[in-house]
Amino acid sequence: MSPTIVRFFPFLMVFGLALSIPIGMMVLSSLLGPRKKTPMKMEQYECGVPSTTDVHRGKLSVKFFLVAILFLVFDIEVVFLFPWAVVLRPLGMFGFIEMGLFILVLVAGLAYAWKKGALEWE
Amino acid sequence: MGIETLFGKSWVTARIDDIVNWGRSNSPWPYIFGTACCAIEFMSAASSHFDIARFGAELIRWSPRQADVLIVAGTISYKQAPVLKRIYEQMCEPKWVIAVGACCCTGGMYNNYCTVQGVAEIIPVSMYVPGCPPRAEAIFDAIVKLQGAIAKESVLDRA
Amino acid sequence: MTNFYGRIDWIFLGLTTAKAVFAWGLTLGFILVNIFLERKICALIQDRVGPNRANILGVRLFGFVLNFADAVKLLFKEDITPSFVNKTYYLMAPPIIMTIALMGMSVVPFADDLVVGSLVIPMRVLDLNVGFLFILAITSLSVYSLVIGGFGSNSKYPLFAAMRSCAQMISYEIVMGLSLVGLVMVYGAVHLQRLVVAQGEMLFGFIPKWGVVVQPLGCVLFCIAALAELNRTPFDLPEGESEIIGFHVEYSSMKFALFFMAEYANIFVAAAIITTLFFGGWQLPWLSTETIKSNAPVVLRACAIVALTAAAVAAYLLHRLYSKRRYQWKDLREKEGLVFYGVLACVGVLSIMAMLLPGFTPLSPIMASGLALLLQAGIFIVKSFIICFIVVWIRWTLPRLRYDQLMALGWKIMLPLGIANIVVTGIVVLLFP
Amino acid sequence: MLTLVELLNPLVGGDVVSLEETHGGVYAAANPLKIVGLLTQLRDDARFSFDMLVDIVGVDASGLGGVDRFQVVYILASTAKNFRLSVNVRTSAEKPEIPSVHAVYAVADWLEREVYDQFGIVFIGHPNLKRLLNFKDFVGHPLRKDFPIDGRQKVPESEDLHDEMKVKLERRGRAFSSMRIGEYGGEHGEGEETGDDPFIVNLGPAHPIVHGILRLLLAVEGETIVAAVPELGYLHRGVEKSMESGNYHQVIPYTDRLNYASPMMNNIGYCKAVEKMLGIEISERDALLRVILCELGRIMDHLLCTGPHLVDLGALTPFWYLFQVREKIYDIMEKYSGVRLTYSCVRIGGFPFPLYNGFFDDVESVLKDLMPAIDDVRRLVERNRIFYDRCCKVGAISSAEALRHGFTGPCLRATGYDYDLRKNRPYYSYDTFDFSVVVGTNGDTYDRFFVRVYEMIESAKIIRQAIARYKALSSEPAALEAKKSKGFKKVAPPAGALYDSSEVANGELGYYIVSDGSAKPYRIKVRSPSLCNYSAIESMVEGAMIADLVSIIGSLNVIGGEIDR
Repeated sequence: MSPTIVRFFPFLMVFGLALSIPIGMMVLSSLLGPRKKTPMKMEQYECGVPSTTDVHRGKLSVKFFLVAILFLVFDIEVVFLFPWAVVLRPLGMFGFIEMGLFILVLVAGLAYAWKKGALEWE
Repeated sequence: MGIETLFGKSWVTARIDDIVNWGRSNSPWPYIFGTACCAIEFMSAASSHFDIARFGAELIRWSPRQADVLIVAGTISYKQAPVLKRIYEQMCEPKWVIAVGACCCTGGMYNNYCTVQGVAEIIPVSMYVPGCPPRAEAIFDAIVKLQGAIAKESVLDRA
Repeated sequence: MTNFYGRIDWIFLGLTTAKAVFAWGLTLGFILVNIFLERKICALIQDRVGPNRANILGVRLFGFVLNFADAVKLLFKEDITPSFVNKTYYLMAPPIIMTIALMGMSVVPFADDLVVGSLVIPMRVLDLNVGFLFILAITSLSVYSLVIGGFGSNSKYPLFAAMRSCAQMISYEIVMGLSLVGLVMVYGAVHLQRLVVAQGEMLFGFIPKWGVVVQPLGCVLFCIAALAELNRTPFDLPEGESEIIGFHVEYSSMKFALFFMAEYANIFVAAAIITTLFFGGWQLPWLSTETIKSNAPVVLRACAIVALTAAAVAAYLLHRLYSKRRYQWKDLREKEGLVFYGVLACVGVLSIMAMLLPGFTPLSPIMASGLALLLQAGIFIVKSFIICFIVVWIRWTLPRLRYDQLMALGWKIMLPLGIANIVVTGIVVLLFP
Repeated sequence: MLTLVELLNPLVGGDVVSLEETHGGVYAAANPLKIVGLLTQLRDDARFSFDMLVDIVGVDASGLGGVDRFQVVYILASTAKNFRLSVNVRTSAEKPEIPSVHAVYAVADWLEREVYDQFGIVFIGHPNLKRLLNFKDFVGHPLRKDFPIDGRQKVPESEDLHDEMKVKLERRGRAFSSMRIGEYGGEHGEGEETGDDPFIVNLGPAHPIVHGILRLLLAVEGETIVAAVPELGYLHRGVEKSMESGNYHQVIPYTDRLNYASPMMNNIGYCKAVEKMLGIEISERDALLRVILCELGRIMDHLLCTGPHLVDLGALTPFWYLFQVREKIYDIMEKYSGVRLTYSCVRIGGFPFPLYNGFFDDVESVLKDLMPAIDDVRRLVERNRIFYDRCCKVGAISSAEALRHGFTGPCLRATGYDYDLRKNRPYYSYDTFDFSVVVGTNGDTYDRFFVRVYEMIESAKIIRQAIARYKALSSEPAALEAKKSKGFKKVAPPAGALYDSSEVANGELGYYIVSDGSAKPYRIKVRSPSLCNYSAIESMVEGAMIADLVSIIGSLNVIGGEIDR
């Protein structure tokens, strides 16, 4: 076995165990209990009225792409911040000012997005 | 049909029945199909004064897939009937129906062109609660009686 | 610290499994506790009695037994997979969220390392040196479950919920990350155990250097973001019952139960993480592991006295409760008190024995370590429990936010605050090293 | 100042055919073809300024004699001048057609649809003349006298409402694809591109916020509602048809179940109308008792509105606090009438039973409990930022718009318009009580909520005063005026028609009663405040978010029994 696998073996084992618990529950419940399929039971629930238009017709936007892109930008910022935060003290003021510039750029980005109305959800 | 019915009519099935029925009778999650005055009395039943939570029925599910007991509280008009039918059909087994109130049981005082004369026309009813509207205690009585009825069921019945 | 990573060490794997059983047993147990809390606290707040009928041979445990009834019922409920769903996604969603809850709990240290001879056993299931980042990574996965479940259901209300939850959870993910940067700056570590050890130090000699003390704003931001990630009121939009009924509308039986359980498991996991990061984890304030070990007899006696007093108070309260009862059920429930009194009597006897033990025999180092372990795990559970309590309390107090308000809170208030927190923390850390 | 009759006299011979004043009300007959012009004139002429259409009543007059079979009565109110006027037009059985007045009064849209549904009278020019209460494929018109009361018709499936939605979306320049499930292959939207069609989602009737009786088909974009199509009638119980089958006293139980949140106010409103028709003056003691019951009912109703409104917003706990007070009122009423909810405890001419000993003490204790409950709830929500954000500027409506939609009661007063029948058209000497009319400023959900909260406090004030006056009356126990008269079955008002209204918790509850002189009511039309308040729902929710819809419906206090009857 390659050393990487060995190294992560405990993790994989724990993950496998963790996955087996819910899957085991689902399998158990699918074996137990009564079964009675009726055509109406197999229809979508929409407040007791037959669902007439298709789910995938029409637009359901929550400005989703904007949110996703903003998320990417800022989440990556967070990722960059963590290593810096660990070595904040050794790096000292120099590191702080460097990172301050980085944060400043991102804050400017946030301000821009805000101004442009990317943060309006009305 | 689940594997719990494999044992047929035997001692094992009887013990499984005990456990399953204990679970089912103690946690009857209701779906409230409340339309009229009886729904207000159902609110009373849920209020602090009476507290339906005591019977394990506080967790009102608004999705029929997760509910066990369909509580039909209030007048059902012919316009409403297909909706009720659909909700009932979409509930997962095992399911029970409590018809609360005179209108729901028999049409009550609305013996006219638009009111269903008893929901039994549309869906099977397990418990009838008379009254216009029935008191909260009467609703509890129906729940307790239903629990008793559930305790007498067998997993074979619903296979 | 002993490094186990060279080869597959079966003792190590066995220990890992044992710890996993403990940590997950705790998580699963806390699902029951949290549901019980939810029911009882709401009953308390709303002047109600709460569930009190379900019983096993008359024992009701104040309604706790109802959880088992629910579990049995859900297990034996018809399990449908509607024909209109996208089966892969639909079936994938429930296990994901539960697995994530369990994995999240796997890196949280629940006690100080146990030293047995030359062997150092870390008291967490997985000893990751980036535990911190692992938590952020694994919790951010739970959005997949909601989105896949909602989208795969091919039904309108779940689709709504999926969209809502996706936007909500990724937005608060950022705040969650940002609020922790300050913490890392202060302690200079991302290793959870080292974070907790660092929190055992004292500020000015008498204030425990807990995360909440050095990072109050970070703590508040993290807790709010955690609530949002948990989808709890006031952020319960994905399952806002009165609006869109929830992302799990089309799920029944155990599949629904897994969502339901995962919600409560996640509350505990979040509480454990908040405890670890901001409330000193397993640290007893002013009592380090060394102090406990060197004064083991005193600590043991003190614990025994506390347990004895608690048992006595509990017995008195129970007595008052039962003597007030006016109704006669004429069934086994009448005898319920005996069970409680029995348990309390056992606790009393055990604590008296514990009190007398140091008189007969000196405590060995292993026993002292064990005592420290028990005490620390206990305090960890108590801290987590209190946070669970608060989370449940909030639910019965606050209304729900609207979608746009939720996003505005995340992006326009909490994100700038999080950044400001980092800058201020950086300055303070550098100026006052 | 000239009276209404004097003002209207010049119009007689023109649009107005005749004019009479009976039972203290002004009743005019008009030419059906000129009704639009007449109503426009009455609305716009500053001398009349009839700014509100209270109700449109259809009557099948085939049993009353006369040439034309159908009557349609427009009941108008001038809130500024405090006038009331009923305009009666007739139309023949062969060609029952009347021009639509929906352009004059917005509320006429639904009211005309109801008349069309129940009587088959066609309103020419109505944009959407569909059935309102009965289902689409219903055959016949139930309130016609020749329709059998048990003419039941089954309905196989709920209507899809696509026709209305299509029109609405097209009016906004949006496309509506009525593509049904399974009409195109695959799960992932193969088939033609849809562009930016809004998402169609159905809300109700089996949905927690719509109380089981309303249905809305929504077109949404993200969370924002582009268009909404409401559908009513899921609780249509044929009350008005059933009312015609009994005698006047047998109507009382039906009134209980109109607004089941505050039944006694409906009882009292009905009895008041019949008494007015009979010319009966009830004793002062009974009047005071009715005031007490009315205000108790108002408290009950507002408790039931505010609590569930908060539940809909996600704040679950206040409901339980408020319901405890309601439970106490139940107890009192149960002691008095023997029933917890549907009391029927009022009779034409008085009351059926004497008060029990200690009634006033019980009422006083309820009032004592009310204030802490209200305070608890106010502490939880009044300065709660989330509640404020969820409610403020949500579902706001201006006074003018509210009047066009026939808003009354708390919903109208929340817009800042001071109109309360208890003050403006006092009955039971309400004008002598010291209480203030609570008004809001913005007409939004927040105002509607707090108008209700503060009205409870005002009601408590009125009850205290009424109790003091009642006790100051002679010490003998309450007399049974109605029983003494032994007139239970002989109630037979003189032939004619009358509209009488009272201020109930939701607004103006009116009864239009037509009598043919027999002991059975010929026609009773209930003017339901909820229907008119709900009629503005489309314009209120469009542009709002789904979460706002929850808040709006909760604050309008839509009672199904009253809307659908």
